[in-house]
Amino acid sequence: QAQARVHSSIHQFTSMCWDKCITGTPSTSFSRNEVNCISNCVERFLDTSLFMVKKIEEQRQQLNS
Amino acid sequence: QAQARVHSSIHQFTSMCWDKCITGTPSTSFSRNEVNCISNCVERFLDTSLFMVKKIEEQRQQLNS
Amino acid sequence: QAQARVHSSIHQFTSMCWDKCITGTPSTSFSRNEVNCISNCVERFLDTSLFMVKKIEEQRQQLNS
Amino acid sequence: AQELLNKTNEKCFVKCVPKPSTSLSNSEQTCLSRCLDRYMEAFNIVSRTYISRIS
Amino acid sequence: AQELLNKTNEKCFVKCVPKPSTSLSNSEQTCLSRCLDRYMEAFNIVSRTYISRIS
Amino acid sequence: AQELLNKTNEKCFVKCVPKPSTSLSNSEQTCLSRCLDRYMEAFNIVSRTYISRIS
Repeated sequence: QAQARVHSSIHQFTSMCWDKCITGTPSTSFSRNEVNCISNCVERFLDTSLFMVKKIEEQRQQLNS
Repeated sequence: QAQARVHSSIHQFTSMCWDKCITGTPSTSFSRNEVNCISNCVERFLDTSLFMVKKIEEQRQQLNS
Repeated sequence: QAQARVHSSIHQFTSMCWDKCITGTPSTSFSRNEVNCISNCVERFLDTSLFMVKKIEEQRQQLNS
Repeated sequence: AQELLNKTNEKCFVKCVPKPSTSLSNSEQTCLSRCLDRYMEAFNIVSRTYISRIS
Repeated sequence: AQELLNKTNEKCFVKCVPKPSTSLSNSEQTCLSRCLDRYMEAFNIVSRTYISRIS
Repeated sequence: AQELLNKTNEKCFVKCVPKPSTSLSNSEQTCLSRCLDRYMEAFNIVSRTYISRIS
């Protein structure tokens, strides 16, 4: 089940990062920029998820103090 | 189950009305216009659903008469 | 179950070809162009699916030879 | 039929009510009414084309 | 709550990180933080409006 | 693999066949063929990046 979740995330990230990074007509190979964009897109999306959880935790602690 | 349907509608409307009403970079608070747009968006979408059902009913009755 | 898959494809194609072919405000009837576009959209999407499967098969055979 | 109606509502609301205000205007209602008929027609064209292709 | 968080992450990443680079910049973090608060607020406005309509 | 193929077909059809006509032209086929390879490559980059991050 954890594996199914990883699989489904990979599909979601591929779709999302394709739309963000591949704006022109597909070529015979990716440019260096396109490869970096896709890889950074995955990394920064994971950073974003962690950042959001941290913010929510901070707000929860401020409410409780 | 009815509660699950309400929940899922709220998620769908939030996503749809966010895309319609929040076009710029998020600010520290919503403008009056943005709040009204979100609230009107929900109301008019529900109006639209009722309007469509009414139209379909009218067409069905014309076919049967 | 095969029927459910056909139904779900028809919904998917209607949504996709509507977005591709109907760009203006809806009129009292479709233009000839719009009808042709919708019908060609379904046909070419099915062609695309077959084309992709053929390409994947070709690549698999090149790897195995 | 519920799925078709949900999809129609979504597509037509996006197209016909770009800036939701305090009520549906007459021109928005006209647009919605035509959009409903056209989406159903598109669904029929797609069905015919697809069924004839896979038959 | 998981579903709301997933949707918020998606919407805010698309809006606030148009060109992903090697780290989240300060301005991207500011945008994400505001976007989180605004998406939650939008969710509350939608909930209130919808619940009061169907009650 | 079916899910990846469905997604590839959708993304590449939208990109490579903007105005569907009575057959797939040569340039559309070239675009589809490259798009298939690039989407698979993007899938591999995403997989590598994600797996190495969560490992």
